[in-house]
Amino acid sequence: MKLRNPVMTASGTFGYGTEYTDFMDLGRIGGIFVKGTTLEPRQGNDYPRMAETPSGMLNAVGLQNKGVDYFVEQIYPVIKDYNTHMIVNVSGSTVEDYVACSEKLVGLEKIPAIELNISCPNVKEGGMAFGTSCSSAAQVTRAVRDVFPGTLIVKLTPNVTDITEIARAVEAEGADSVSLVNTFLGMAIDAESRRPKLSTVTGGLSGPCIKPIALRMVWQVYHAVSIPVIGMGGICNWQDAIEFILAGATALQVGTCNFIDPSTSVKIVEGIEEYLLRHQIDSVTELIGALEIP
Amino acid sequence: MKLRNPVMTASGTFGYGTEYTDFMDLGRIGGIFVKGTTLEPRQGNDYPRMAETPSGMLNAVGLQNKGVDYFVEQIYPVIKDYNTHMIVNVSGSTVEDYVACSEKLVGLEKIPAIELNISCPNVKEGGMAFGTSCSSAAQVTRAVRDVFPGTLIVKLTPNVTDITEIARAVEAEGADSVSLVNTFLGMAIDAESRRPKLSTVTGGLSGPCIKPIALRMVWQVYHAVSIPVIGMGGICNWQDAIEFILAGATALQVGTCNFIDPSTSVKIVEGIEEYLLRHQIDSVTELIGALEIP
Amino acid sequence: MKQLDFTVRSNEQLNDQTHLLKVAPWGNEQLPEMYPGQFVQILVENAPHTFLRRPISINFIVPEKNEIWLLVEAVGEGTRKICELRSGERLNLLLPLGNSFTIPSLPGNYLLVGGGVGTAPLLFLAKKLHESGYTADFLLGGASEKNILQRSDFKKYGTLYYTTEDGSLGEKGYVTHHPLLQDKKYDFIFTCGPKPMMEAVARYASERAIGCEVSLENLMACGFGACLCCVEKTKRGHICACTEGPVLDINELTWLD
Amino acid sequence: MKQLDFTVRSNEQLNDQTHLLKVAPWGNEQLPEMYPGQFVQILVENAPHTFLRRPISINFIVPEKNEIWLLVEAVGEGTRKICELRSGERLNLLLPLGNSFTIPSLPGNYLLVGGGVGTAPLLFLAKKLHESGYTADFLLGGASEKNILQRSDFKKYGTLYYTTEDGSLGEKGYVTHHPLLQDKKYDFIFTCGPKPMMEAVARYASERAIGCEVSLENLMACGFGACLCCVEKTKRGHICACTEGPVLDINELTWLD
Ligand SMILES: Cc1cc2nc3c(=O)[nH]c(=O)nc-3n(C[C@H](O)[C@H](O)[C@H](O)COP(=O)(O)OP(=O)(O)OC[C@H]3O[C@@H](n4cnc5c(N)ncnc54)[C@H](O)[C@@H]3O)c2cc1C
Ligand SMILES: Cc1cc2nc3c(=O)[nH]c(=O)nc-3n(C[C@H](O)[C@H](O)[C@H](O)COP(=O)(O)OP(=O)(O)OC[C@H]3O[C@@H](n4cnc5c(N)ncnc54)[C@H](O)[C@@H]3O)c2cc1C
Ligand SMILES: Cc1cc2nc3c(=O)[nH]c(=O)nc-3n(C[C@H](O)[C@H](O)[C@H](O)COP(=O)(O)O)c2cc1C
Ligand SMILES: Cc1cc2nc3c(=O)[nH]c(=O)nc-3n(C[C@H](O)[C@H](O)[C@H](O)COP(=O)(O)O)c2cc1C
Ligand code: FES
Ligand code: FES
Repeated sequence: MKLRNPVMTASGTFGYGTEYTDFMDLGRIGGIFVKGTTLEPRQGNDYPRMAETPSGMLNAVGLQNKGVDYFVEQIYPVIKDYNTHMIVNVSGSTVEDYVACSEKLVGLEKIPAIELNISCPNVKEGGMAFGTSCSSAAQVTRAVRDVFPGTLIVKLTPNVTDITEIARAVEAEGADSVSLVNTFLGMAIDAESRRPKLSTVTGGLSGPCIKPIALRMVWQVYHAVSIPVIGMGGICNWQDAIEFILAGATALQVGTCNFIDPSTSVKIVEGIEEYLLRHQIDSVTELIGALEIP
Repeated sequence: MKLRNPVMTASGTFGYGTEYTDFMDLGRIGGIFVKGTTLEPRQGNDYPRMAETPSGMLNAVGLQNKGVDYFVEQIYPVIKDYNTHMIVNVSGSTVEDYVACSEKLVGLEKIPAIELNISCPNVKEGGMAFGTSCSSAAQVTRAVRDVFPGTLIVKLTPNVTDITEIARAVEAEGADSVSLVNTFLGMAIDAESRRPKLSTVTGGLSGPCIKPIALRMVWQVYHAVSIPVIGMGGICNWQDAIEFILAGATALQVGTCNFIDPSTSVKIVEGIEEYLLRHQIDSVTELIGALEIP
Repeated sequence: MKQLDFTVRSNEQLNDQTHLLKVAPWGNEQLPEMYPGQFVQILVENAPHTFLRRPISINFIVPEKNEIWLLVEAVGEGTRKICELRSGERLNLLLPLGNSFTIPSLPGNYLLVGGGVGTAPLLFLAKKLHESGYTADFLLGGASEKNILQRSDFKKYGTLYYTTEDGSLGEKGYVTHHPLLQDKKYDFIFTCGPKPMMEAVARYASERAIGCEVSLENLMACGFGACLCCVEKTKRGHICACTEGPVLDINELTWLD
Repeated sequence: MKQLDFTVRSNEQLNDQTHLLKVAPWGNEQLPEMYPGQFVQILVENAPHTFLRRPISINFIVPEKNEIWLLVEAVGEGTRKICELRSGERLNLLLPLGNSFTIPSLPGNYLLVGGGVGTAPLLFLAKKLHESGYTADFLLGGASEKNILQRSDFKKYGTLYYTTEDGSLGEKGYVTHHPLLQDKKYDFIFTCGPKPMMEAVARYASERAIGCEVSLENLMACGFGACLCCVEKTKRGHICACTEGPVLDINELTWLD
């Protein structure tokens, strides 16, 4: 999979791209990671699903989606003509779910890659559990690798002691790339009502607040694996993007900040171009992992 | 150890209390966790040691301190007369370090408790490594428990997959209380100079940005252990304090926010008092873990 | 939908907490077509604790002046900062967002019930109904007289009735206690305000088989269908309050179940 | 040290980026005793990206008016917000922080070397030296004439010399190239400005065995000795720039090693 540029948008924050066409030109960015897709349709969690936090937000969407069949039949025909890469984020509760869902995406010409979400903190039955142990992460990666011939990206959870371990485990089982980070498991309480702010009590933390931790993890994983690393976590502007690239990211995903400025991703593309010009750097690839440690 | 009120100040953010006497009345708060103290003096890490981040900061102080002997001889005589509890935060690189350092604090009448820092992300030789595995956390707790008769608080790192596991492990070895969280391992880069902002590349993230994750961990640990939980992570005002108490904290520590408003802790004491009055609650203990899940 | 910078033409304080801002596109771009019930997402600047945009209804449109009105009650930092904007200052909006109230296709007895700042989208609706040649009654409720806003504006488009909790204007009590609701038979009700009020109105309408649309104020992250945070549980499952709402027919809601 | 609210009495723009704020305690409390070289920590409000306070030198004191001057260059969000403060607005300060320049005990030839906004603490020092009956020379450098600030204020306390990088005022080049440094023999030098400038001045002083104090601008989190973030590596180990500095004797520094 070759990208026009390293700036993509993160799953669950960019719908199917359709939601953003009024605000920006999808053709300006490297790719779109569409909503978390599961084998069966999911209603998601109850309202309230969102709480604002210092420089970030918690969400508890819980993978609401109409299922992979609906995606293939109804959504794919619309989005396949978008002038950018469309990557499907695949979630599940069992290895069989992941495999069955991924299989249905095989052969969709305009879906060059899938992203295995083994890191969703918002569904009880699985998701994150796969991403917190090397063996289960390896197992699901292997199983999907066996059925999906396209580019296989595995999305890692930051809620672990040593993320490099998990990254190495999925690399060993044939992942073509790892993307990180998914959200951090967090919680918010309303002091006055003494109740949780989310219907699910806990939810996933995203936004600039997590950037320093995400950046550290990208840097660690970059040094631990030889497959490309896709970095994300609080990226809001070109400076953030350059920082992730310097830490070792080959490409990026913009998530929560799309909500605040829906054209964030295009502005980052432009900002990186200007940065390269200003610093007389031919290609952004020269910056990957180029952090200078004095 | 009985506290006047649940509001205390976090190690490394409140010096020896002395730094704050101009700004507030130390007698108004429940206790002071003094600077990380080690067996031998430590110069700490090189400058720069600090980077501002969205709603937080990274630090890489690296346990700069003059060693436990200096503490006992020079500092204790000054602070022992403060009208609040003084708790020493003990750090080390080996189990022997922790034990030797803790032993020197035995019998200091005005030091009712120590806090074992098995969670400092800023020193290579140990600290956090102890806090990321159950067995080493258990081992150091047991060793110190055997020599320190006073209240033993073990301070946990959030940089783990399952913090309840570590909490249970140290509880089993005789910890009287757990405090959490220490800082998250993070990183900051200057996009223009392409260099890390900290001399140590990575550092510890603190402040309101981490509050949602810290709150979740306190809630989880509260449900996992039966010893009191001391909560911290981004507490800046009475609302934050009440949230931690509702999540299960018996007491609190105010850290980074002391830098912004050095009288934060006293304002929180007052805010909690008003909250109790307004809600007609007799004692703050009624609120511990009293989160209502609908 | 567009992302556009606006300039504040005026900011008038209507009561302790509520301001009326009149804004127009910064570069004098033509305003997009907008319908009553739709809203904007405001980027709040200089507000350290306000990370996301804030949704605010389109209160009124003055097409001749290319102007939008926003009626904002300061309840937290975000809305307070919006209320502090001065004439000439800039603000960035996404607009227009959401669906809209259904303008009836036939004349009839229409009632608009608003509580507090929930009257915001109803003024624009009142005007549209009036332009469509319909007469409507407006039943506006609030804690006290000073909370019943824009009365002279509403007056242009129909007959006003009031309730206040302290009795300082109109009937004392809640909107659903107003005798009007017993005396007159309405064909359709539109309502916006605090949830308990809308529930009471929905119950009233439902019991009498009167058609009724409510305007939801669910918490929103994006406001344009991307995050799925603002969902309302309806008879056909979760729907996004920001795209399939904020206006919903009460027959879709599960509130009364 | 105190935490006090201040009111902005005036805010004068001195050049594109630099403002002079004159502030006095909000409640007219008596100002604490302050010395040249000390600084304040400003709480910056309405600034989403400014989490910590910002350290700013005490530029000048007018005891009769119970007034402090702050000379602030807008380099990022925090200082920009400070520069945008209007007369009558409130700001919260911790003060006075840090040690101070050493006022000599005997008359002599004293030189104050400042670069850019680094002249800020030197004006207060100039006044104190003058009050102590000493005459001093001031060598002020900057990119261009407009960057050499408060010249008429300095003039009251001694003789001024300038260098500018573009030659628009005084000698062209850096302060250390000024002929004064070759022509005159000084007994002590005080300096504040960009680090490369201070290093050059320190080297000059050190080579000639002239006593010299520099004022550091290390990054600070607390500003009052609690966090240990602001350390400077000195011959006697790490010291806190906020309590044992910001003023240091060059013999303590490891810069020239
Ligand atoms: C479609 C829509 C249209 C709206 N139209 C208007 C309008 O025209 N005028 C107006 O003044 N307000 C309107 N609101 C409500 C407004 O968006 C909230 O009051 C605002 O977001 C609060 O932000 P804040 O930063 O001031 O308060 P915060 O500090 O975020 O919150 C203050 C308090 O308000 C509560 N709150 C926050 N957001 C909402 C919400 N969306 N619904 C209910 N309670 C909330 C919080 O729980 C908290 O208790 C509308 C909301 C929606 C969803
Ligand atoms: C003791 C002391 C006294 C000072 N006195 C003055 C003064 O009188 N007038 C004045 O204008 N400034 C003074 N400064 C510098 C001032 O504190 C910084 O410019 C300010 O903190 C920058 O904040 P910001 O939010 O505007 O910029 P940021 O957005 O935080 O940073 C903008 C740029 O400035 C750099 N920067 C930030 N802080 C510092 C610092 N402390 N030193 C060097 N570079 C920094 C950043 O790395 C970045 O490149 C002083 C600093 C110290 C430590
Ligand atoms: C509302 C919301 C929904 C999300 N849904 C998904 C999802 O379905 N699948 C997934 O892998 N990640 C999901 N994420 C995580 C993001 O893709 C991203 O990993 C995370 O938000 C961190 O990036 P950010 O800080 O830039 O948002 C979601 C995030 C948010 C905020
Ligand atoms: C500058 C700084 C120094 C710290 N030093 C120590 C330390 O020596 N020992 C320790 O256990 N924790 C140390 N901490 C961690 C704090 O005690 C606290 O656990 C953490 O900052 C989270 O709380 P907060 O978000 O309220 O700051 C330090 C934190 C900061 C910001
Ligand atoms: S607010 Fe994001 S989908 Fe409605
Ligand atoms: S800035 Fe905190 S010790 Fe100096």
